[in-house]
Amino acid sequence: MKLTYTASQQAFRKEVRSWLARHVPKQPLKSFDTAEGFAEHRAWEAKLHSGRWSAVTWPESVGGRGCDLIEWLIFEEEYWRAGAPLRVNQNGVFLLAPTLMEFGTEAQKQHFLPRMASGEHIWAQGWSEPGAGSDMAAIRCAAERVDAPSGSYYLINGQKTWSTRAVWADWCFGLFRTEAGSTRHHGLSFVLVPLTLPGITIRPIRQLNGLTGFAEIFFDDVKVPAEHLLGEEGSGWNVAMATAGFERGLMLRSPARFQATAKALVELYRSRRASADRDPSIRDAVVSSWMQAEAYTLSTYNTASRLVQGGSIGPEASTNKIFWSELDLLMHETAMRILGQDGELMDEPPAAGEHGWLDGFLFAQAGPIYAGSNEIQRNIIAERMLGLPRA
Amino acid sequence: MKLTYTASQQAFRKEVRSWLARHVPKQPLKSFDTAEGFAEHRAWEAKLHSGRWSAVTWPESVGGRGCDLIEWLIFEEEYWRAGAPLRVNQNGVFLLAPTLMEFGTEAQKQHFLPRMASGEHIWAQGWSEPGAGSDMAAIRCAAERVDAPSGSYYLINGQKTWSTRAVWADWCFGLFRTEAGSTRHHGLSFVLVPLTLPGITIRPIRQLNGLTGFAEIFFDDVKVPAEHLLGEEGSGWNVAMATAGFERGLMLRSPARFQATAKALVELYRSRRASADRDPSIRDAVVSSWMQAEAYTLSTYNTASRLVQGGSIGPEASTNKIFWSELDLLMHETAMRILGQDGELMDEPPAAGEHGWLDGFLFAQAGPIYAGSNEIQRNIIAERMLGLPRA
Amino acid sequence: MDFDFSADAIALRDSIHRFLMVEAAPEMLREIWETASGRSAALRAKLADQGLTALSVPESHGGMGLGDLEWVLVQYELGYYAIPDSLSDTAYLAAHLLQHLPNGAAAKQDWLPRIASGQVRVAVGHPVNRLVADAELADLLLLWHADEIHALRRDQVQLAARTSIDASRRLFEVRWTASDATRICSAQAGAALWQAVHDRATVALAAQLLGLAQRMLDLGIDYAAQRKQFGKPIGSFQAVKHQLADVAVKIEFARPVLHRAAYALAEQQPLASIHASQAKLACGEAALLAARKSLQVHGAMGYTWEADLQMFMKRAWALDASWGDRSFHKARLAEHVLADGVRLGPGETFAIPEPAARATRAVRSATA
Amino acid sequence: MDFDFSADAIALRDSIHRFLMVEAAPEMLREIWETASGRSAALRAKLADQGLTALSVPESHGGMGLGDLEWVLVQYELGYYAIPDSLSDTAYLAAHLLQHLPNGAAAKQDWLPRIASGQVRVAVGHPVNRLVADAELADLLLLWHADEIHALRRDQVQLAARTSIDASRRLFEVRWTASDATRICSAQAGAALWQAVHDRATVALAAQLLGLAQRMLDLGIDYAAQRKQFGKPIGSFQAVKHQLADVAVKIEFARPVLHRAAYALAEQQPLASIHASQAKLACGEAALLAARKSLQVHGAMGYTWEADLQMFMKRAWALDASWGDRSFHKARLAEHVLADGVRLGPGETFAIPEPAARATRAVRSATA
Repeated sequence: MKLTYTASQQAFRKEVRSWLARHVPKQPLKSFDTAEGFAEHRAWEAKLHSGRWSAVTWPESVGGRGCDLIEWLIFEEEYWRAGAPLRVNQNGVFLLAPTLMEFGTEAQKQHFLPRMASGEHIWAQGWSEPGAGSDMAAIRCAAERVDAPSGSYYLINGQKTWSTRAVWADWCFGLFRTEAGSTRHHGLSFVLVPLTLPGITIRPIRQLNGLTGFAEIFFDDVKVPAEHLLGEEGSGWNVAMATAGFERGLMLRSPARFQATAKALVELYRSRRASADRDPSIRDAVVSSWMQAEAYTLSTYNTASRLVQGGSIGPEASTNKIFWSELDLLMHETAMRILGQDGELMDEPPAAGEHGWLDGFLFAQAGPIYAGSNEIQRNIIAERMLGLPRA
Repeated sequence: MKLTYTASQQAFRKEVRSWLARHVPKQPLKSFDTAEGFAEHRAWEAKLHSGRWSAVTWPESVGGRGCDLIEWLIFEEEYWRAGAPLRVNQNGVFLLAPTLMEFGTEAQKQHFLPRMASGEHIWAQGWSEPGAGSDMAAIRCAAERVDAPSGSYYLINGQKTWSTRAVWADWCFGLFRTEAGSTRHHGLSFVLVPLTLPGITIRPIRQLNGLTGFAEIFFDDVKVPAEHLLGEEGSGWNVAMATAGFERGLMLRSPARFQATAKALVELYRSRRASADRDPSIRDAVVSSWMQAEAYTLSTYNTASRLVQGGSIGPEASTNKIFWSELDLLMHETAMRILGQDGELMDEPPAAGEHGWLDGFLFAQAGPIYAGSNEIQRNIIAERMLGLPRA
Repeated sequence: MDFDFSADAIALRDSIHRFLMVEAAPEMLREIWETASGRSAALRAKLADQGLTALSVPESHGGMGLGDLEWVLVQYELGYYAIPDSLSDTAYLAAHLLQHLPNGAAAKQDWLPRIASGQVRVAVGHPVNRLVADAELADLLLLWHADEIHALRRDQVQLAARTSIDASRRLFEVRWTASDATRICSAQAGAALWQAVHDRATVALAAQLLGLAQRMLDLGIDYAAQRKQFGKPIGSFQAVKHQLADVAVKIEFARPVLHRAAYALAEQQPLASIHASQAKLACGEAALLAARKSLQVHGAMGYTWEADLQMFMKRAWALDASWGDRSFHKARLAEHVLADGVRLGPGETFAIPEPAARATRAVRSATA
Repeated sequence: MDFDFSADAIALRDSIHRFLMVEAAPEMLREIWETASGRSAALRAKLADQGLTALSVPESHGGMGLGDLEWVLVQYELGYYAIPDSLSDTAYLAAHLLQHLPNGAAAKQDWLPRIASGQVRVAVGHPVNRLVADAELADLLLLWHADEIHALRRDQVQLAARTSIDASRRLFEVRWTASDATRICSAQAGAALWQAVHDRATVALAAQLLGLAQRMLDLGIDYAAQRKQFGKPIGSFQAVKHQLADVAVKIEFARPVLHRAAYALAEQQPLASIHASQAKLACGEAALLAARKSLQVHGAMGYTWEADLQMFMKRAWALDASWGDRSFHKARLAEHVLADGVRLGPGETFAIPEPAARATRAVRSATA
């Protein structure tokens, strides 16, 4: 056991810090759930890419730095420490890219990864359908393979929903039923779809906060060139499960994010201590938040150090999801309790360096729901990790 | 709405208070889960009976005072306020008696009720069996009716378990399968069994605290006279459900009990405030405990006043059970947090008037389990009160 | 000992319930949310037609002369239907302040009949709130200044609008100047009146929060019974059932606490403030839990603007922190429960403490 | 950055685990619980045979010279098997105190070799604990007096036994008289040693609590998989699954916190006390939750003396309040987190603060 950084890791941290200090926008960008904000965030991805910071864990050949997971954690710490913008291409860089690297053809990798890194392609998710939420195997959206003289393609018909980033994204990845009449997780394929194709209609879904973070996508005889199949036809479920593993697992929510919130919460409490202490349980919740953010960080470093040494990811995927989503709720609920009547104001200017608590509070509400609801995660833990019998 | 006591209720309170002040033992009795303590508590029942206080809600003809539920609540308040002993015959007076009054023959009522009131008969419960806990309809213990020349009787064979008070009790009431081959809630009958009959073996079950509050009862060709059938043969499920309704409902745990604990908790906190405030969430838990005890009291008065006016008991039965059992846990866990390292000591002499916190803590652990586990109660609330579909 | 409301109060509640069920469907709320003012003159007129603006105005001033017990039932319905209107501020709080002004105040004659008839909106600026709700459309503003009560017309104040997450709340920073001309009540008499108004607002919000909790529970039940996953309604899964059952328990045990608080107000009991705080905490807790659990049961759908749930959640979050946030009310409870010599425990729930009776007399004399 | 224990430490842990699985079955614990002394010389001898008494005694005194990282793994196993013995007090805490006594203290020579060989039991009386564990069978008692360390033989103290709900704990009030003859370390050097022992005891208990949590979870899983109700194993019901899943989550996220605390001890880091407190809080919370949920899953069976669960629950309840209760450790955490100028947030988790380094040097010089 050795819980220290190497000299090279320390140098890496310095380099990240110094670059971010020079480039992080002084003014916060608009929300990427607005047209203007989306463009600003896309430009920020390009800026990151210009410094080779947009995908540090990727190989250098496709725009990354070949960082290991410990360096990635360091990068994330500096990123959140600097108050840098949220990543509009998280779907692509953290979720799709690992799947592409594992299942993609060489041509696919060379085509997609650099464009993802540069922000030229922003990716949306296409998992859920109206009848397939927690129960993803209930997918019905059809992709029929047609071998035409001009080239093979998939003819897509159906609907996706809760598609994150889809309102302004360029591409979407997801599961489609390529074998007519197949059921459950059989006969599904993982397909990459340009959202500019004819026959695609995108209907933005307005969220709690009034903005449109996700959308419905309607496919009406959409022709997707067959080379955009990822992995083998019919093996989409396995390909997707790898993605879902990443999603729920290590890289969806880096600990730095929660440490930044915990630190902001401590500062909020300290700045309003006199009123907050009228409810003494608030102080306890603040300290507990900090402890849990630390625990999440330690746990992630623990897993990362095991993976770096060639170990494999275990049940952390499901326990992580529950832990960070409940922590995020706790922190934001505590902040709202401290803020009292100021909490409801959408136009409250945050004090210097203050967190956008109301925005964060609303977003935290989604944590226990997306990326596999916490109920589903508890089932998985009970059945796969504890070995309890299925219902 | 009128939340005041009538002059006659105030007079009743005075009378109770004055009698208890003169008769409540100065020294706490030994636990009724010991032979000596059981005898002491039986004697206390007799003493209560001598003042006609052992069953105040019963008609005067069978040893009661014909009190309504509001007077019963007043009685309980004074009883707990006086620090009077726990009721060793709670099973009989509060659970069996209402069922006897509804389903019993005149002869049964005249025979059993006065003896119950006087403490001559202490009653045990005979619901659960090794394979029938939360799932009470899985009862297998058989009672075969035999019509002999010397008189009809039931021949009982099988086993009961978790039988509260059975170690030293005189009688037991419970459900037995009188129709061979019947399943679930069909073919069951409610029978009253003298625990002195030949063929009965009682094996005490040692509890968490080392004492024997419940027991297994083994029946080996036990002959119970047929006149001890309560209600009709085969209708035992309905008879029992009425009892279970009472059990989970209003009279199992009077609010005064929890108010007394909440008061003791406030006093404990005040007496150890300096150390308790190192964890500021303790004060919050103390105040919250008091609030919840008040809420439970108000809710019970609300129900009682409706019943007194001829209304019927609603879903309170299940919501009550969850509420008081979780409150009892909260209060005792909070007390243990305040007591810190003193909490584990079984021989710690309580300060003047102080609650037996460790005993109470252990007992509170059983709250969410007995009388229908809280999981079962939540199912009942969801299905019967909220109308959600069965699994 | 009787927890029942009068038959008349129940009839009033039932008729309001039926009325709002028809007149205040979620689609209408959405429309009003999106308007610039956030208020609908048509809705207010209908509420007045139902007699709600006249509820607690004395009969001598053209009202019905009813009180806190009727209001608590009405407020619950206003919460259940998330009514976007300043009815409560106008017809309950302002009406209370005005009618209890020391004798001879001209403001009573000027305003109470117009409140009763539904002609005017009145905003109330109490120091516990940083902002004043519904100031923009108010014909009259009753404002606190060092315990005095000042009455100003809309054109005598300057407003800056603030934006709440709950679009049915319209909040304003109010700038104004206190003067002898605007003062309608001295600090001596005003202090108890402001306290009485705060207590009523606290119970009013508690009732609205409980109504909101029940509505969110109902929405969760409906969704869980209809939505299918894995081939079954999600409401048949224990994980869903138990979350909703917990909400039901919280609501059941908040209700009598709320009703007792309203009774204590009506009876001007010395512990009315304490009971009001307890009611707001209990009902607020039920509402916050209902929001969380109903959202969880709704899944992603609950996170959308389209689903009705969001309107009720936002209102619950906002009201929970209004007229004294949880910390404020908890501190008040703690001070009471942990004080020397307080009477707690079995038999004390309905006892009226002696020493505090002086404070009650002060209120009574101020309102005589 | 490496969270892995050394291969030797893992091998030690595995061998102790296998050993205790065989030698410390619940039936044996029950037997020891019921004895008058609550201790088994045979068990102690076996623990010594496994080398556990020699673990952290320096090689120069006949021990293995291992440290906090090995101990944290062993303590977890002691918790998992609820071992009723004073091994930790003797071979970890007392051994630490003795070996770090300023040079020349005769007590080192007298006692360390006998600790290593398993011949003696040593009790430690620290002021954070009101009672002294295992005083009766102790050959030596190391007692605090105004930061000095005093060493007394069993016949130099008077004991009064106290009864813990956990029959594997044997607690005593100790009466004794401090004198020059009993003092083996000055207050100046003693203060840091007592602190170092307290930190180690804190981490030791945290590890035991985590082991207990895992054991109670395992008992709950076993029971839920076997016990049937309504024709199905109760473990197939979501209500049961989700309760046990929550326990698993708590355990998973307490474990790295515990290991970091042990590392901080081993490295004599300035924040070791803070990390120790955090570990005890996290592991204690996991243990308390495991007790509650496993009992709930066991139903009435869990409430009996017969079911093994009770032994582990009682130990968890007792240890959680020992060597500083939750309030004590929470206060220490709060003081750290809420202090002026403390470095929190992303990137600070493994940072070693500068100013507190002085305190570390003090410990080092005291133990040189």
